[in-house]
Amino acid sequence: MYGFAMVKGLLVTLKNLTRKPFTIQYPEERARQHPRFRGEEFVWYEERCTGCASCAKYCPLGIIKIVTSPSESAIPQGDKYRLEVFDIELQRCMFCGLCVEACPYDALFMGSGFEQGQYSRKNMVITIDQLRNAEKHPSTWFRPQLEGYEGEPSSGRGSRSIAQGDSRFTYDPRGGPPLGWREVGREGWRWHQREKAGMRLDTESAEQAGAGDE
Amino acid sequence: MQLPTGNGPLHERTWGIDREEGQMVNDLISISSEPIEVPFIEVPDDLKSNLLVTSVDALVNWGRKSALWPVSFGLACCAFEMMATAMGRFDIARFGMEAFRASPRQADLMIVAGTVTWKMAPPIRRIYDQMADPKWVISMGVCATSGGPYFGSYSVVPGVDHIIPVDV
Amino acid sequence: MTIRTEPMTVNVGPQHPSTHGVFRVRITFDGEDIVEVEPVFGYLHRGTEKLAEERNYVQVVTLTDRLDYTSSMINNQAYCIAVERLLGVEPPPRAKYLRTLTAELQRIAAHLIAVGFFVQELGAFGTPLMYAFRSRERILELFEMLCGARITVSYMRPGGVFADAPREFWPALDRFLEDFEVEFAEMEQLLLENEILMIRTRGVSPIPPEVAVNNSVSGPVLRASGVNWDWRKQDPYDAYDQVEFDVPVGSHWDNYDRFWVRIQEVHQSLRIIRQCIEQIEPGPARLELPLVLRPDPGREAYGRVEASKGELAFYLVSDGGIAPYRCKIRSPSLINLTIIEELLVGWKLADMIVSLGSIDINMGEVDR
Amino acid sequence: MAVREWAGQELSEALRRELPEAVEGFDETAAWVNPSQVGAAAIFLRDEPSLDFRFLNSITAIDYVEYFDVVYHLTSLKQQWCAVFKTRLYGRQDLSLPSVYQVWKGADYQEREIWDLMGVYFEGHPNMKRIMLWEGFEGHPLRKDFL
Repeated sequence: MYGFAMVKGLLVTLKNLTRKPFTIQYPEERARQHPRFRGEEFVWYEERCTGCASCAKYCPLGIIKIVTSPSESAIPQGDKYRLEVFDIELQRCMFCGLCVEACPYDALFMGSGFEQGQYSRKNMVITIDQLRNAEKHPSTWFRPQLEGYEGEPSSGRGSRSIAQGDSRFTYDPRGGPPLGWREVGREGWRWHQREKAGMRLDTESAEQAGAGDE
Repeated sequence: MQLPTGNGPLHERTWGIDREEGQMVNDLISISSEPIEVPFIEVPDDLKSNLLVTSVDALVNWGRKSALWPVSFGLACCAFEMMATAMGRFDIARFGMEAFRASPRQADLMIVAGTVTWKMAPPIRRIYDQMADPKWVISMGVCATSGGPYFGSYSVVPGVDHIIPVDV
Repeated sequence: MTIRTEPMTVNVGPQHPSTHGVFRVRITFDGEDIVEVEPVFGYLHRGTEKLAEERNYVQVVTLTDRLDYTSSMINNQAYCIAVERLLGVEPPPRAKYLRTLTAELQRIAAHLIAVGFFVQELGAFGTPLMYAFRSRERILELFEMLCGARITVSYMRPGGVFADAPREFWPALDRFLEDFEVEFAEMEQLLLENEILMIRTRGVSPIPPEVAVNNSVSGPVLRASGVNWDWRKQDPYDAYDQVEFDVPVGSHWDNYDRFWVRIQEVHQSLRIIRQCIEQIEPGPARLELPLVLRPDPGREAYGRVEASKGELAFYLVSDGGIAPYRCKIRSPSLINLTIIEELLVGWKLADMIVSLGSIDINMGEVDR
Repeated sequence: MAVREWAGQELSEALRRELPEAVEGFDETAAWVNPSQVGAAAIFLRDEPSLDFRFLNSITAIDYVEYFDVVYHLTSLKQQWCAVFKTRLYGRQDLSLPSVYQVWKGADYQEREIWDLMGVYFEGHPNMKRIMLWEGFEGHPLRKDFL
C-alpha cells in the first residue's frame, strides 16, 4: 500500500499553493544586503592611505599592485608616499578581505557591489582612477566603527540583551550617502586609541591619528 | 575510448585508458598556453536599420534569451551557488532557464562554475564541442576565470578561456 | 529460458548530473548487478596542500573554505584548532562559543544538502531539495551577516574569530531557529518514514561496524554502522565540553540509517545552538596575535574536528617560518570513499547513485 | 570523556616487548619504527588486545629534503586512546615502504595519494596508480624540490 505517501506528497503541493513565495524577484527587487557583505568595488581613501603596501603584502594572491613615487630624500616619520599605481586585479580576487584586515590606517574597505560581469579580461582590473572616482559605499567588514556601536561591549547573552523584533541594520552601505574619509576612521574608537605609528593624515590640520592595532 | 579488455581486476585493465587520457591532458597543456580571445562582434549600422532582418533577429533572439537552457557544469563551490540560483529563493526559472540539462546536446549555455583542473580540461573541451550552435559560455567566479585562489598551482588551468572561448 | 549476459564496463562521470561534483567511477556490470568498481578522482585536485606551504598561517584560512564547500565554517575551525595547538594558545571563551555555534549552523546546512540530494537521487527532484535549500538559504544569510560571504566564509582566525557577531545577528538567529523548527518538521514529516524512501533504502548496502572501522570510515557513515564515535564527544574541542547533546547511532547499518542519522544530527545541532545562545558571555572574540604567525620550529600539531562528513584533521608541521612546512589535510570524504567497493559490489545499478549519496562525498574535499 | 593520547615512550615500550627489532626510538609524541618492520608493527598494533588500534586516522609523508618521514595516526575506538608512530626513509629515489593496506583498508587511498604526490612507493598495495594527477605527470608535486 503505497498510496499514503503519495497523498502526503500531493498535500505538500496544496499547502504551498497558498503560501507566500520565497523567491526574490531579483532585478526589480533585491535581497537585503548585509553591511558586512564583502563585495567588489573596493573603497579606497587616498587621504588615509600612506602607501605602506600592507594590503599588497598580505594579499594571498598578490593581486594588488602598488607603485609609489620614488622620492629623493628619505620620507620622515609621519609622512606618506604619493601613490601612482594602485591596481586590483579583480579577475583573480576572491574577496577574502585580508587586505582590509591588514590595512592599519583604515584606508581600504571592501565594497558592496556584486554585479560585475565582463566580456573581456582587460576590463577586470580596478585602477587607481576608478578607485579615486568611485562612490564610496564601504562595507563594514573588519571595520567595526561603521557598525555603529563602538564603545559598547559585545552583547553577551545573545538576543535577550537587545530589543526583540525589529532589527534594522544601523548602517546600510547601499542606502546611505557615500562616506568621506573623515567619517570612516577608527580614531574615535576606544579599542584603538593606542598610537602605533605616528601618521599625519592631513598636512593642514596635522592631526595625529591612532592607527589600527594589528 | 577503448573498452577495457583482458583479465585481472578492473583497475589493472584500465591502465591503457588512463595512459591515453594522461596523454590527452599533456597534449592539451602543450597547445593551450594562451587564452583564446573572443572577438566582440559589432552589428554594423546599416544592418541595424534593416527592418525585416532586425525584427526576425529580435524575435529569434528574444526566443533564445528567454529560454536559455544551461548545461549544468558545476565543478566546485560555485556549483552550489549555481544550484541555489535554481532553487526557490533566486529561482532562475523566472528567466526561462529552469531546465538545467544533463546533456550538452540539449543546451546552449555552459556555465563553468568552479576551478578547472588540467585533468578536467579534456572533458570540458569535449562537452563544449558537443554543444549545438549557437552556444555561449559563462565563466562563473574567479577560479574559472583565472585560477583565482589556485593561480599558480601545478594542476589548475589559469582561466577556462585557455581551453574554450568564453563569452562572459 | 535464461538470457545470456556478459559483463560490461561503464564509465560514469566525471561530469554527471548525479555524482556529487566531478566524481568519476568505472563500473563493471553483469546485467544489473555491479561486479567491479574503480573510482577515479583528481578532477578537482587543486594542490591545496602545496599552496598552503606558500602562504602564511592566516592566509591558508581562505584555502580551507574551499575544501568542503558545503561546510566551510567547520573547515576553518579545524584549521584554526590545528594552528592554535601548534602555537600553544587557547582562544577566549566567547570565540569558542561563536565557533561552536557557527559550526553547528554549518553542519545543519551541510546535512540539509546531504539529505536533499540523497532524496533527489532517489528520483524526487523538487520538493525535498527545495525544502533543503530554502532552509539553507536562511543559514547562509546568517553567515553573510556574520562575515560578509555565503560560502567562502573565512570567518575564523587562529586565536578566535575575525570579529564578534553584529548586534542584529542574534535576533535573526532567534527568528531562524523559530522558523527552522517548522520548516524542518515539514521536511521530516514528508521524508522520515516515507514508504517509498523506506522501500528504496532499507536493507540496501549495509556496512557492518568491523568493516567500517577497518576502512577508517568516520562521521555519520560510521555512526550509521552502529559505532558510537563522535569526536565532539570523545575529544571535545571549543565549547563542546560545555554543551549537552546525544549521538544518534544506526542499528541497521544501511542507506536509510545513514540518512536517518543525518536527520537526527540536525536536531542535536539545534540543541547545541540553543545551549550556546544560553551560555555565551560577553568578552573578546579574538586573541591578540600578530598578523604573521611564527610557531616554534620542529613543532607539529594534529587538529581534528568532527566535520559534517566525518573526522576532518589538519596535520601541520612548522619549521619556524611564516608558512606551514607541511599541511596535510585528512579529509573525511576521501577516506569514507574507501568503502565504495563494499557499498556497491553486489548491489543493483539503481542503488548505485543512492548509495553514493548516502556516504555524502564532496569532491572539493576528496581531491583537494 | 577525552581520548587519551599515548606518549611516544609508552608506545615504543609496548612495541619493544613483542617486536624488539622494529623500534628505533621515540620522541615526545611518537614512536619511531624501522621502515622494513612497518607491516609487522601494524599487525601487532591492531591485533594486540592491550593496544587495539583498529582505526587508522591518517597517513602522512613529510619531505625534509634529506629524508622523508611517514607518520601514522592511530586510534582505538574501544579503549578510547590514540597514538602516533613514525618511520624515516633516507634518500630521494626509489623509496618504498611495506603497505598496510591488508591491515587497515582505510590506508588504500592515502597510500596512493602519498605515492602520487610524494613519491613513496608502497609495496604490497594492489593498485598503485596515480590518484590525483593524471598518468604521464612528471614528478611528485608535494616534494620540496618540485618547481
